[in-house]
Amino acid sequence: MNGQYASLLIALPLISAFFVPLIKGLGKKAVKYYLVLITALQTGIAAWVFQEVYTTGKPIIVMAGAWRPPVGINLYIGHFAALFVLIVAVVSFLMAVFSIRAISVDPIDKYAMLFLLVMLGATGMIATGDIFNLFVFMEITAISAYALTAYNKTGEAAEASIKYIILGGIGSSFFLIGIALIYGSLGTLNMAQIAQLAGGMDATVAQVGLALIVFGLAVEAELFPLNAWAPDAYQAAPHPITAMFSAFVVKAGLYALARILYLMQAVSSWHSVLKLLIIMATLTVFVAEFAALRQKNVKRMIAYSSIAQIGLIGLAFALGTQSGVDAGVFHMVNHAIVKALLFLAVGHVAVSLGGAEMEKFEGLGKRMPLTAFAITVGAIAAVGIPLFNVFWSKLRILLATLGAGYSWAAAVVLIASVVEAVYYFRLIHTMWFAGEGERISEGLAVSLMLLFLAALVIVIGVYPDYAWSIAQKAGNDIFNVADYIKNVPLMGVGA
Amino acid sequence: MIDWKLVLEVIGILIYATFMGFIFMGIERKAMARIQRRVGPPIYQPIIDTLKLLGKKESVSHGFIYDFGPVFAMGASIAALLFIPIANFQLFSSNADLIVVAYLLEIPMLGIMLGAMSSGNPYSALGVQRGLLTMVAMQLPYGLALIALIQHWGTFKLSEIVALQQTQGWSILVPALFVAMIVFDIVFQAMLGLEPFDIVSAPAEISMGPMVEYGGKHAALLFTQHAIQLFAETAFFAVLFLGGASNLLELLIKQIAVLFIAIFVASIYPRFTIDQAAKFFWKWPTILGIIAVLLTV
Amino acid sequence: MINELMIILFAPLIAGVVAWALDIKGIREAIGIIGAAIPLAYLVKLYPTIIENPIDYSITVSGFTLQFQLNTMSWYFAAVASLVGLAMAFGMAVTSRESYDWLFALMSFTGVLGVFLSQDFVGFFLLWELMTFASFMMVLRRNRHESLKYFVLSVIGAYAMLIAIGMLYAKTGALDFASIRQVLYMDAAMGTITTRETAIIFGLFLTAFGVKAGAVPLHVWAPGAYSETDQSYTAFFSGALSKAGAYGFLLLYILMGYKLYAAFGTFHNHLTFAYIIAWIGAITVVVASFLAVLQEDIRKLFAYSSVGQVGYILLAFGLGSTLGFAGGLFHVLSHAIFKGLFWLVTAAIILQTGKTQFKDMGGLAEKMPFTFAMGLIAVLSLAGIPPMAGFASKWLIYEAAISAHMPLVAGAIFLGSALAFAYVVRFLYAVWFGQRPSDLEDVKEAPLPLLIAMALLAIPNLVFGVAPGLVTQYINKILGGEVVGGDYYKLVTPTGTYNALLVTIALVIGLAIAGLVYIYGAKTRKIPVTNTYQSGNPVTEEFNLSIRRNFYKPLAEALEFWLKYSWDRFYERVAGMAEDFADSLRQAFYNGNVQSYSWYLAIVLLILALWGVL
Amino acid sequence: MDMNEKKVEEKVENAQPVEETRPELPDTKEGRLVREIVEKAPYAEGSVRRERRVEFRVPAERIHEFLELASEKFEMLMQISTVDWLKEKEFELVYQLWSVSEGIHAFVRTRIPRDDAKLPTVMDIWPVAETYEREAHEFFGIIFEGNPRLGPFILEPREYEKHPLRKDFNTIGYVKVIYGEDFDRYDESKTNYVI
Amino acid sequence: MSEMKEMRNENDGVISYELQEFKLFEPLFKWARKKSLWIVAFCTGCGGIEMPPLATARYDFERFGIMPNPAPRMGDLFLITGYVTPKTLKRIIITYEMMQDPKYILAHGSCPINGGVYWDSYNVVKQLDKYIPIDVAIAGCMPRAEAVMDGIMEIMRKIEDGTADGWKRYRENYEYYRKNQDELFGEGWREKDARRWLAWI
Repeated sequence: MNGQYASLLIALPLISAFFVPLIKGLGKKAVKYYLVLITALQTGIAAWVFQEVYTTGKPIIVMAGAWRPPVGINLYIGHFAALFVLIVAVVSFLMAVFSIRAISVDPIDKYAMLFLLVMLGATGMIATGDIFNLFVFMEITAISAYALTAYNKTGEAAEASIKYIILGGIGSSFFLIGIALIYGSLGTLNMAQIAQLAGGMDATVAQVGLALIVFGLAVEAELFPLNAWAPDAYQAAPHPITAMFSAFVVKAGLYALARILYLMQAVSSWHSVLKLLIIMATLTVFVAEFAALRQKNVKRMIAYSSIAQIGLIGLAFALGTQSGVDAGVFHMVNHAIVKALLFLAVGHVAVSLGGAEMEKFEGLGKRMPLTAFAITVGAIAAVGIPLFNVFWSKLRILLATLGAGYSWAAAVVLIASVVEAVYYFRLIHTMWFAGEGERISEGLAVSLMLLFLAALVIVIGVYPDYAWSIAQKAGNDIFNVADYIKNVPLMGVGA
Repeated sequence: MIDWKLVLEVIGILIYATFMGFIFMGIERKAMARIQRRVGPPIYQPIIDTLKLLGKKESVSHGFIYDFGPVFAMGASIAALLFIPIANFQLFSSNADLIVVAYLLEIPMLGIMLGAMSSGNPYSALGVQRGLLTMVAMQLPYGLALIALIQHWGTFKLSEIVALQQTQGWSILVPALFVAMIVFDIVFQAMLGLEPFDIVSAPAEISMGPMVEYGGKHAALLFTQHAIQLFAETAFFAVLFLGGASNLLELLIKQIAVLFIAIFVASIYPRFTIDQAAKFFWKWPTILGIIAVLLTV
Repeated sequence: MINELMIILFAPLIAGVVAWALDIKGIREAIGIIGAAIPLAYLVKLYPTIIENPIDYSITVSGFTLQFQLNTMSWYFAAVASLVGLAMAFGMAVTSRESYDWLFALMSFTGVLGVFLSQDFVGFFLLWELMTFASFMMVLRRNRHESLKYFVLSVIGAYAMLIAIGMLYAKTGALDFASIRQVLYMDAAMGTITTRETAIIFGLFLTAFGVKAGAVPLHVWAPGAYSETDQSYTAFFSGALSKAGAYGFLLLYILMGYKLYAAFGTFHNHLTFAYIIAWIGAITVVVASFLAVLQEDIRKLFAYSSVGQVGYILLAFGLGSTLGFAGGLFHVLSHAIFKGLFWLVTAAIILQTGKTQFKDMGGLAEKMPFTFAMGLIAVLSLAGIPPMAGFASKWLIYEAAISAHMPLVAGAIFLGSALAFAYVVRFLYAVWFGQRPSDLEDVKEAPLPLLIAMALLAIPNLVFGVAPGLVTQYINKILGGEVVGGDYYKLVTPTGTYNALLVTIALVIGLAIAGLVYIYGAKTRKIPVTNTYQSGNPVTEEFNLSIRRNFYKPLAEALEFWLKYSWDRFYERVAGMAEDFADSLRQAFYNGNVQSYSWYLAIVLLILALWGVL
Repeated sequence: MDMNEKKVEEKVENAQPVEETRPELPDTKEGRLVREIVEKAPYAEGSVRRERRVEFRVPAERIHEFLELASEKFEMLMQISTVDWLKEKEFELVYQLWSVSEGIHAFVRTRIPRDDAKLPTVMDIWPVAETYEREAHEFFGIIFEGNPRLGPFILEPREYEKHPLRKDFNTIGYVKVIYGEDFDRYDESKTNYVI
Repeated sequence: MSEMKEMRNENDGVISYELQEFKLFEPLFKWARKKSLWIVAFCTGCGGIEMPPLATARYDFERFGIMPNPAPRMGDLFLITGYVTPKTLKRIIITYEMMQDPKYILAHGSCPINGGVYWDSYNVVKQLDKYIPIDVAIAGCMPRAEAVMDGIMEIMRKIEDGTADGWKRYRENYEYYRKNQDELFGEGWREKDARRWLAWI
């Protein structure tokens, strides 16, 4: 089982997506179970790849059609990519199991196909080593995301997806122009080679190219002014899809932003772009947290909180220091787990009690104790209380920010997290200490998943060393571009 | 182990102090009478009153704490007395200093309050309230005066203060400490419960304040306590500001001098209401106290 | 020997989790009490080794090395906290119905112990957050508004500390106390950290520790939080948790003392930064005591009173002289024991009568004699009556304040202690004496565990009162020099002496003499409350013979100019404004139409262009 | 046409009531006041006793209306005193009014039968009347309709039933019953007078 | 109800306990009682205005150790100055019973003796002696200050030779006094009166 099997990560979802119409003939139930099967397979492969990369310590390079990189497209599965492909696979598996119960709207085969495409796109974005290929996978993810947002066929869903399409479209088009500029001046699309030649580019062209790419990806990665589409999209999408959005779709965009940013280190105006990104990221955290303060709909509230946390990760990446990037990756991992847990639980409540308004949550502790416990663990972790996983990564990010000298940014983030604490603890109080209700039976599968994620949160919180070491390796993979170039076997090219 | 000389001294001083305390109360009434051009009672009248009260054939109690209050008050007064250097007898004053004595002089107030509260009479409750408010009001200037004194002499021990005053002249000669003495004198008026500040046991308004339910031997206890307290406070005043005394007679003269100042003030001024008293104490005496403190720092 | 620190630290947390998991009536209490007893037992066992050399222990968690050290000072604070914690456990065995309380009470116990023992900022911050979170959850159960007010204020404090830690980390590159102290000591001369930054760091630390200790502008959470939770837990809450704030101020001296001195210099021969702390303490004492006197609810009274007493400790630390530290440290112990005792007494009263307002209580002295005796000891100790521990510590603070030439601050102590006397006697009057309301006839004495808890805290009051030398000798070890001389019964400072034993003997003599005079008189007969002089009017049971509502109305009238302003209303307005701002921000930005969103994109492009990036 | 109207007006004008023969009122301030009031209230007879003192006599059923009229001039009600004419079996109530503006006392007298004496209350004009009416009720047993707090006021319940100030109340008999028979006047014959 | 009954009895029946007999210091206490009489400041009737002149410079009863004292518990001498109505008598009885034991009553004027000018009035007590024991009575329709001083001297003389035993008489034939009182006020008048006052408090 040498490295080549890693390409299965891309191939499997693609092929199975096309088989879905055939399975449809066997009945709706079969499609759902098929979806679960495929995601389980994908998790298996991802786990094997993760184990392979982290034991040998060397990244797996997959060349499409055995062409050497500058000509052919290559997949570069380093430490970060291995880790994140695994997270994408695991979260998709969990959501697939959840969607058996959560999805009742009829064209289930279309849902399954789009589900697989989203998973494919995210995996592809993370694994690819070629800039244009990155654009292609981003388009796949974006388009299937637009469709999935509108899947519920309600007026609100339609409106949300239109917003998402317009903004996403503008963003990706600027991203394409940026890539064209880079390709025009450097003649290559391969990331490693771009990193090599980035120094020699003409200053203004490099500046414009970098800015456009960053702007394009920022829309996907929900930084401040550009994330207006996010709250509606999160709220309107079906529950499993919202979890997938916050867990890895947006993060893939964020990873791409970071990867390209650090590739183009040699560009002269690099620092001013970083400063701009820091401002945008801090504002994201600030605006999103304050917007969530008086939310009536719990799902929208958690959406805002997830945007804020992603803004925090953006801030960590934009610091430009090794500790910042490591902290950002660690926070990505923790945030993925916590948000998956929260959206899963809220989705479960919405499904069984019909709706996610605050009134539904009154006395939840008496009606659905396990889900309430899961939401409580998730909320307390999200706020950053010690003995829970987000505390360690938030502490790291803040120390890195202060280390890098942006004490005003740290102050704004901390004020925002005070606000976050207020609305989360209001939620906890409404759940446990207000309202009455008798006990309702909760689905076994969902309860198991909730317990697994909550246990994961507490285990990382109490003993974070192992998770931190993985995050450090992944952060190192993004940060020092030198050994990235070294690993990719480049053919010599003129220009 | 017990050095009998100290025990004898203590007993002697206690008897002397109680007797002189009663005489001071007598002087107080006699002087006020003379000021009003009346003949006034004989000087030893308080002794007669206490004997009469002790001789009452029945006595009434509202529960254990009601009895414990006056006993505790008198005990505390006696304890306070033992720590003040009386003329040439040092008693226990070598191992307690100014702050300890100041607090010991305040405990009888708690004793009386305890007894008055448990009597369950609205007048005594009002008396307790007024007593506490007067104490709260007077504590700040009282503290400032003491602080000025301590800062000037640089020590807390009463015996050392007396020694320093013997050598460098009385405290009131120092201008800053003279201001402190004025503040202390105003506070002294309230501590003794004399006219301008006798809001605690305002006879006409709330019929003897806390002492309304006290009769017979409880009243006798309170009278002896007041006598000892009077002697202790005048001695305290003398020690602090008038340079202590080498023998009892000199101390007696100083005490009576202090007493007369208080009596003259008492027989002129009408009674304050309690919130006027609080506002007054936090205005003039406090300002004077702050001046005294700032001058000596 | 090494992992004893870990046992001390995490025994309560583990016991809490187990008690919460098991949740069986009898066993839960037993586990809780054992969990609370282990730290005290181990601390006593480790006492001899502590005297020679401190015990160290460090664990590495996710790249941070958390160092813990049990030296003389941390032993002292930990011992005080675990004594009050044990009393709390006994109390909670009776008053708490839920396993929820046990989990978070013992979690906050671990937090406090961790704060005292940790030697590096990450561990310090982690356990500080844990302590705040656990105590917050205790209050959240009963009252959302008060708990959120408490949590927001203490989280702001904690995050201020985090920023300060971050700035220090950025400047010194180290997180553990030893190296930070070393670097700051060296740095004082070179001055790489500008005075402006030192001021910011000092200000941030001041807010953090000020919130937890309840200094005046930040004391707003204390009355709500202390009164809205299970009362026997409040004994620990106000007895030990507020000491973490005081410990923080001590930390400031240890870590940055020299740097702050170099940065701010002196203000007529007082350390400027210490002068600020002393004045914060003084203001806290006066303001909190005035507010305590005017309260109508028994819990609110003791809440403001404990804020005031912690003000004493801050004041003592602020004096800057070693005598000031000695006074402050002694007051940490005495405040913990008498305030803990007060809260347990309140717990017993509320448990038995179910009432919390003064106006419905009264005449409980006969019904609950033991609790009354304990209450009386606590009253004597808090009011500072000589034979009690409260007086010894207050006496030391007086000595320190006046000999440190801070007269107005010493004046504040005088006023504060008089007010303490006033509100404590008010408590005695309203609850224990006077006419008993008809519905309190069948009140019985508090259950046994609560009585044990009270005894547990009352005995030290008496013992340390009569023999304060025990405590001062240990404090001399903490401060290194012979700060307070004298043997077990006598305290000798450069300017004054206080022989506790002799004062007690004198009081006993006095009581004996007075007792003799009392016995000589006519035999007393007990008469009912109604046989009282109401200027001749006949009195029956229905008459209201005691003044329990607004007992200090004249004082309120004298102070009504000051009472108009209240910090509480100010903070409520600020919170309201913040929420409205948040709402308007959301309406403004996420207004739902796509045109404005695309305009945002255009604006970002414009910025990119203007900024020369494009 | 207007002739008739003029005629009608003339008839109305000179249809004035003929001036009653009354002891002529002196042309002083008091006299003018009394004449003014008597014009408004023909049923009342006013007279001026002396300077600053005026009297009115009003039948019992018109008293309330008269007092309302008088209250414009006489702002204060000083007292309601009662006289018990046992022989004529009548109570005489005197409303003593005082006019602050004019500085004149007015004594308004009415007579009501003795046995079940009833009068409308004047509390609506002068609220202070409540106390005077209660006192009158307690001592004489006069019932004032509309006074909410009639009933035992100051006296002991035992004396209240007897309405002690009525002439037909036998004081000495009552005293003998209550304070015992041996109540004796000072008798010179007793030598050692032992209390 | 029984507890209530017993308390009421305790409240009314002041006489159920025995007294303390000081053998040793009796003569000293007798002298002290004589030389320090405290007047309970309870001026009933029209004689109250006669009291202040006694305290002023001309007559100054303070020379004899007499001091007005507002609280009955500490008072010894009870001055009944002028006519006594039943309502006042109730207050007098309650205050008298609150005073502690060697207590004396000085009745001013003729009204307490036989009703005086109000001999036929329905609400004046004719013979005060039937209800509370009077030690010394001063005749005159409001005796002048000299007469009052003389009365006080009389009381001091009676204390001297032990005949001022009003309080002893009240103790021995308490039933007689109690009967008269109940006859005048009606049985259980303390509760009825207290309840009447409750409305106002």
